[in-house]
Amino acid sequence: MDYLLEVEGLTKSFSGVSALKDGRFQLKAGSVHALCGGNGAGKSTFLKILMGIHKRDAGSIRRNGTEVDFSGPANALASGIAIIEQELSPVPHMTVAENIYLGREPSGRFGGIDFKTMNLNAQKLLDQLEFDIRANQYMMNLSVAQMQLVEIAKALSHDAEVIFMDEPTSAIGEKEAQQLFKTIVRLKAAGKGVVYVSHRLSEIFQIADAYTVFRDGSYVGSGNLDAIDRPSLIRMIVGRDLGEEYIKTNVPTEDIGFEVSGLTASGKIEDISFDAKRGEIFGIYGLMGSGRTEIFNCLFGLDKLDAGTVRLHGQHITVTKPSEAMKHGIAFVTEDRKVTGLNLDDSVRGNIAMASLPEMSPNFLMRRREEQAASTRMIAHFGIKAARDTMPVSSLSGGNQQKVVLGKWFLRDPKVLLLDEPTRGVDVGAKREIYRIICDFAAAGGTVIMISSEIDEVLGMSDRILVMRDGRSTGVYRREEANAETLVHLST
Amino acid sequence: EKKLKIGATTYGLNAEFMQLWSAALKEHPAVKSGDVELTVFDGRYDALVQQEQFNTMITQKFDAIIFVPMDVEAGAAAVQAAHDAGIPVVGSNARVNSDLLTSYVGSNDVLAGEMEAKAVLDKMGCKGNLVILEGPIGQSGQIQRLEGNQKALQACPDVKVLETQTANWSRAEAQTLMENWLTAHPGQINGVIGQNDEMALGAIEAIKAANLNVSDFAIAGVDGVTDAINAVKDGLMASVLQDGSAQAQGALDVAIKAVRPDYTPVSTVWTQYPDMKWNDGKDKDYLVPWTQVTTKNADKLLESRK
Amino acid sequence: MSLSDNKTTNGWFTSDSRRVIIQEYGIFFAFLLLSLILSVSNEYFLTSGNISNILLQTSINGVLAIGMTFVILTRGIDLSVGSVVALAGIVSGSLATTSATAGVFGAPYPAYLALVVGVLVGFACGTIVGIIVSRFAVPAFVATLGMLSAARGMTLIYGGGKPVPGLTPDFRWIGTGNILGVPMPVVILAVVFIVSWWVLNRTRFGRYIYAVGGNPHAAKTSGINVTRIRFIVYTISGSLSGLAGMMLSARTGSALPQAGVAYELDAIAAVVIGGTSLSGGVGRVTGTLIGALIIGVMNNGLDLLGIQSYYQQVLKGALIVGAVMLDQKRNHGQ
Amino acid sequence: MSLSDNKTTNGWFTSDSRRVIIQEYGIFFAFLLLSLILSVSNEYFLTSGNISNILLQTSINGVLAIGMTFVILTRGIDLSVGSVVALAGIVSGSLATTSATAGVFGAPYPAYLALVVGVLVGFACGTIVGIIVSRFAVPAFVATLGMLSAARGMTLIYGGGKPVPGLTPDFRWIGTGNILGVPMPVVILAVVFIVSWWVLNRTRFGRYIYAVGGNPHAAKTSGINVTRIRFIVYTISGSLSGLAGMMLSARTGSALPQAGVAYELDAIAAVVIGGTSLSGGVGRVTGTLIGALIIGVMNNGLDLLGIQSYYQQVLKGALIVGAVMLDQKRNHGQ
Ligand SMILES: Nc1ncnc2c1ncn2[C@@H]1O[C@H](COP(=O)(O)OP(=O)(O)OP(=O)(O)O)[C@@H](O)[C@H]1O
Ligand SMILES: Nc1ncnc2c1ncn2[C@@H]1O[C@H](COP(=O)(O)OP(=O)(O)OP(=O)(O)O)[C@@H](O)[C@H]1O
Ligand SMILES: [Mg+2]
Ligand SMILES: [Mg+2]
Repeated sequence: MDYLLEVEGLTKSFSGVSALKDGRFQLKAGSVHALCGGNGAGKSTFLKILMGIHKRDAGSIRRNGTEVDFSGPANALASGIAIIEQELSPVPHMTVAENIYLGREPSGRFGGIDFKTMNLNAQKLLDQLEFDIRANQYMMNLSVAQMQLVEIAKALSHDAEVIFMDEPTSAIGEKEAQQLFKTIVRLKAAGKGVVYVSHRLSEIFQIADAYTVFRDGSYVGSGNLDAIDRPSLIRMIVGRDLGEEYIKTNVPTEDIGFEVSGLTASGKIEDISFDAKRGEIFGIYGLMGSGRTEIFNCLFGLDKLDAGTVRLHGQHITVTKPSEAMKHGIAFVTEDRKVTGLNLDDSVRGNIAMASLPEMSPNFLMRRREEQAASTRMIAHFGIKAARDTMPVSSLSGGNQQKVVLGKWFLRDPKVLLLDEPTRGVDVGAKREIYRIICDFAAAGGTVIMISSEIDEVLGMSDRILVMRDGRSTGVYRREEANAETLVHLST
Repeated sequence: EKKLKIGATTYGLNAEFMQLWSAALKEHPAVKSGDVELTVFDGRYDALVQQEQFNTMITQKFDAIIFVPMDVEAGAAAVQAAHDAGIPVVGSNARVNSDLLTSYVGSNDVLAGEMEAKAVLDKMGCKGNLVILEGPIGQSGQIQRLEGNQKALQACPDVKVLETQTANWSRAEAQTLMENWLTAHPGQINGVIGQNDEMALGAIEAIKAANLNVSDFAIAGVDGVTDAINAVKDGLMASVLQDGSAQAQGALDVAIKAVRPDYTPVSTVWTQYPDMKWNDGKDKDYLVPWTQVTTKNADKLLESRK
Repeated sequence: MSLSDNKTTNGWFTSDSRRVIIQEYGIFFAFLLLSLILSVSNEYFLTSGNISNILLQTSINGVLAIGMTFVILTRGIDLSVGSVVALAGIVSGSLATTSATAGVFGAPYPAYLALVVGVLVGFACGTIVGIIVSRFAVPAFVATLGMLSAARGMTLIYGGGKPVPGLTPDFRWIGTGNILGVPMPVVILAVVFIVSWWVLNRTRFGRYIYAVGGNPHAAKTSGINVTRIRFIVYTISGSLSGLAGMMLSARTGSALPQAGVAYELDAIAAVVIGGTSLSGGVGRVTGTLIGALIIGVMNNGLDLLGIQSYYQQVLKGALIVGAVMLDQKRNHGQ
Repeated sequence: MSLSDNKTTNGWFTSDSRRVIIQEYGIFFAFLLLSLILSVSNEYFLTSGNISNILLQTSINGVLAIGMTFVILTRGIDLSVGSVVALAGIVSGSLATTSATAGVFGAPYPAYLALVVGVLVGFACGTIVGIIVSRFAVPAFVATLGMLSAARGMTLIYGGGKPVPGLTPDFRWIGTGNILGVPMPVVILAVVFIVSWWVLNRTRFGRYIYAVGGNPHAAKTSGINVTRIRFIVYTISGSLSGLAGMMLSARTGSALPQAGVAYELDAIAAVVIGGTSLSGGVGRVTGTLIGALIIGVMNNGLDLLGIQSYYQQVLKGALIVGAVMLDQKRNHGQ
């Protein structure tokens, strides 16, 4: 039988560094195929080649049995393939509707665009997906999560036969993810093929039929998901056995590390109070747009707060800009690595050092050896996969970029860690490593405040959890008294 | 006898006047006959570029240099450098403030300024209001022609100068300026002194565009560019011809003489202007006379341009 | 360039669209304020004759700036407009002159022919630039700087450095004629503006320009031919420069080889004052028109007030910055 | 916004650092090729006298271009350099002249005093621009265009439009003197280059500049004072323009009010030819130096070959584009 897509021996290297050695895979109609692999395994590269974004070095691609060679995304689209890319790529100064229908605008009179129909269609699509976004909003005014939803809507609007989804849920909330899964089920029923990439294995087991695993750019194996269990899949992905997912080693002390009371930023958050103990991992959970990020922005001096006091180890502090927060020993791993986290033009090393420049150059001069040592240390600490640390951070895989952001802030040896979705796009193996590092940090007396949209993660890691709803706190709950249902309930 | 290598650096070749000047230089009999190997450099309206071209010529061991400086003062250093290298420098068309020049072959811009202003004032009957369109401030042409303008104006104390502004030798800029002046001084402007023809022509276009009668205005320019000669023919303006060809060819004669003591001039300049004496090429200043462009000589002048 | 100049200040992409919209009105407000001041200081400023002057004086820069808007919206820049103005002027002029020496064989040809050729000359320059930028990935600044130099050189070579006088009245009509009392250059500007507005805001091609400028990668993955869009904007700017070149020579009565020097700066200034970002993707052609008008009104007003040219230059600098600052201030204030 | 602000034309940020590196060598290769061609075509090209000429001719543009590199690396641009050259030249000249009419009271003052004042004048212009850009979020293009106009006006007002002749030999030494046979302007360029290279590559401040240009949001979040960095680069460019202005007047022997017109284009061209991206964050000051040398060699070589000015202009345009194209081609080829 003909497969929707059949790929063999796909190879790709970037300036001599091999990204993909042997990409192989077969996609059946009416199925959801999970593409699995650690960070930097070559999943995104594989999909980009199929989409015509990158040129392959070798290999064959057959679409419905015939060999194809797309010279650009336009060809791939024309042959019924659409993609949700891992890295968001909005056109910021255009509306949601324009982004969705970019390149396929409905024609109106005199060769113009029929904006009305376009907006109407877009709104219909968004409503149907139950995404709470207005079609005439400007893209730049959306949160990252909302942009991700628009990208999803855009790919679905193509009515393609094959849809690639590269970590579509890494930035969105539980509710929206479930919405997406419903749609995927519908697509499957309509005989389409979906290729699904995610590091959240529970999702894969929920929706996928088949899987293919890559490791270090090579095909490792494939099969049907009902024939494999979670530990075995993990073993295929990381190449070894992994133990328990969440192992807590920290014990909160009685010392209050960080205390916030009455934090208010008008229109965004109101009267948020909490305290986090030294040695504690304090989780914040909430739905998209509930104002979690805003808390951090205020604490870190990125946004003005209208009211509220902050205490660090009992001392009252005021923060009006990031450098002040940093002086107090606060570090902030932001949720959007591309916008606020990394300088994509710079090297891995430069990015790791970016927040520690004054420390690394007390006399204005950069201490190059120290910088190099620090970057080597962080690369080892987080297992960042990069050929050299002088290569641009933009050429790293998404998960590895995320680890660079973590490295940049851990390098500062902070007292308080603000983590906003710290494991976005990080693979199962590395996730465990990061959890361990966070726990060690807390165990050594640090204070951690962590935002996460992944319910398992919040529940697995936090000692206490603050739940946000519509910019307000609905209470702080101890780990023992919270579970998935209560969190969801409290947040909606 | 060895060929002479002579270089000329001009402040810039993009405008018509210097183009005529350099074309005449290439038409000099000594160049045509191959006695002189001539290179014309474009100073690109930058004094420093000219100085660098001097250095280039010194490096290449040119025998003599003809110099049309961008600036009165800044040219001096370049002349000094050539002098130090033992290369004679002949000035042409525009003044440079240096006594190391072998000679200067040009025209008296003060006189031109006076002549054109007089033409305007005569037509105005020594009364009324006028405006002056200046060249780029600080250039020798602008300074000297303004001096001449003012000299003539002294004879007519009743005439009021409403505006004096630079239009940078440019027709388009002058046109805009004049359009605005006609608005700001409705019915009051009787005369326009353009320090060159281009600007005077711009003023004429502005007057036409305002649906006014050009012949109601007294307008004059300097240089005798082709458009201006045509305008003189049509009775729209007055102009004085600056004979760039004579300046160029005369300068080359003097330059050759500075290298070859036994040289006698071969260009027709010296017979064309008997008032300008060759004097064995030893004079410091050779002033090519101005010619008032009139309806009578206009056709002849146009003919010579072909 | 200023990619983030105005976007960084507070975290995220804080409400940029609101900013864009206010920007447009903001600069309109600055324009009104400037006009108000001038009409109070000079009795002639608001006369119909002077308004016509301002519009006339804005027309050429306006046409160039509109072409420039297309280019800048795609993150490009076109430094060659001034030189193309001169080249198109000279070439078309040589077809439309009665002068026996300056014209090409058989001149004068009918005005429409000269006009078509002039636009084609601009189009050709734009084509060369467009190919270099879009196919060979040479930065637009370099490619158009090259064309700035080359087109000027070709102008001088073509005309031997001499102007082309004696343009036929038919040809000059586009500079000096009028339709229902509106001067032709103003009519041309209006038409160019309306068509451009429509193209940019209502057609697919226009939206693709914004998309290519806003996010070339997204544009490409949406199946848009980014290379082609990049190419086309330069041909538009080139053609409009050709048109502007003929408007200029038709106004001044002869085609001058040194015409249009430094016009690119004024054109870019109009675009940027009008709120279009040099980093592409954001901007409005309406803003550009207002930007060009601000420059025109400023030049006209300072002349009217009889301010000395030295002081004019200082004032002009201050006013340009002031207008944009006012605009930014209003944004921040809100 | 930077979400999508990939600076390459085809596809994503395909291997940017490699590109930067090759770009640097690539353009060096273009430079060598050009030099080779010229040394074959003209016997004088490789004489020590001519090499010294080239370096002299490159020195002023080189200094300006290095200052411009700082600005462009932060996504800015400085159009005012040419006017600041003139202003600093006139002001310092008026302190260092023996002319009774052109000098200020008490002139000539010692050369070092005039030099300090000249740099301070440039610094002051840079400060004004820097405040407008960094605090008031006015696009750099607009702010520096304003300064281009205003500084020129101030120059003319200060000197009454007249040049300042008769600069003292002490003062002229920075233009005409030499150290161990190396002309002073070349020494100055070398020092400015080495210091800048060191600042950009070895100091914290240099890192900040790249970070701010690469991603201002991330820079801000990392505790970098983006406003201050943006401010400082304009003062650097201004001060270096002041220095260049004095080098210019010291070389020509008098300070001219019309000095430096359009120098900004050459300076930006050197930067861009040298591989620095106008969208900031990427580039090397070594590239800028090579870019300036390419422009210098080209101007010198075409004059040496005695090529007619009009054809020179066409050739220059083609050569600039050619050099960069060669460079791009090599990148793509790999
Ligand atoms: N443009 C590029 N230039 C150089 N190397 C690249 C480039 N893009 C990807 N790579 C390299 O190719 C390898 C595979 O990357 P890819 O993005 O395909 O991984 P991935 O499986 O999608 O990982 P993740 O789960 O982290 O997204 C990585 O080692 C990465 O560094
Ligand atoms: N750039 C913006 N412009 C306007 N409103 C915004 C912007 N960013 C966030 N908001 C709004 O501010 C509120 C708080 O958003 P915030 O990003 O803090 O939420 P969050 O809980 O972190 O959600 P997310 O999962 O989207 O990060 C929401 O209502 C959101 O829509
Ligand atoms: Mg990936
Ligand atoms: Mg958030």
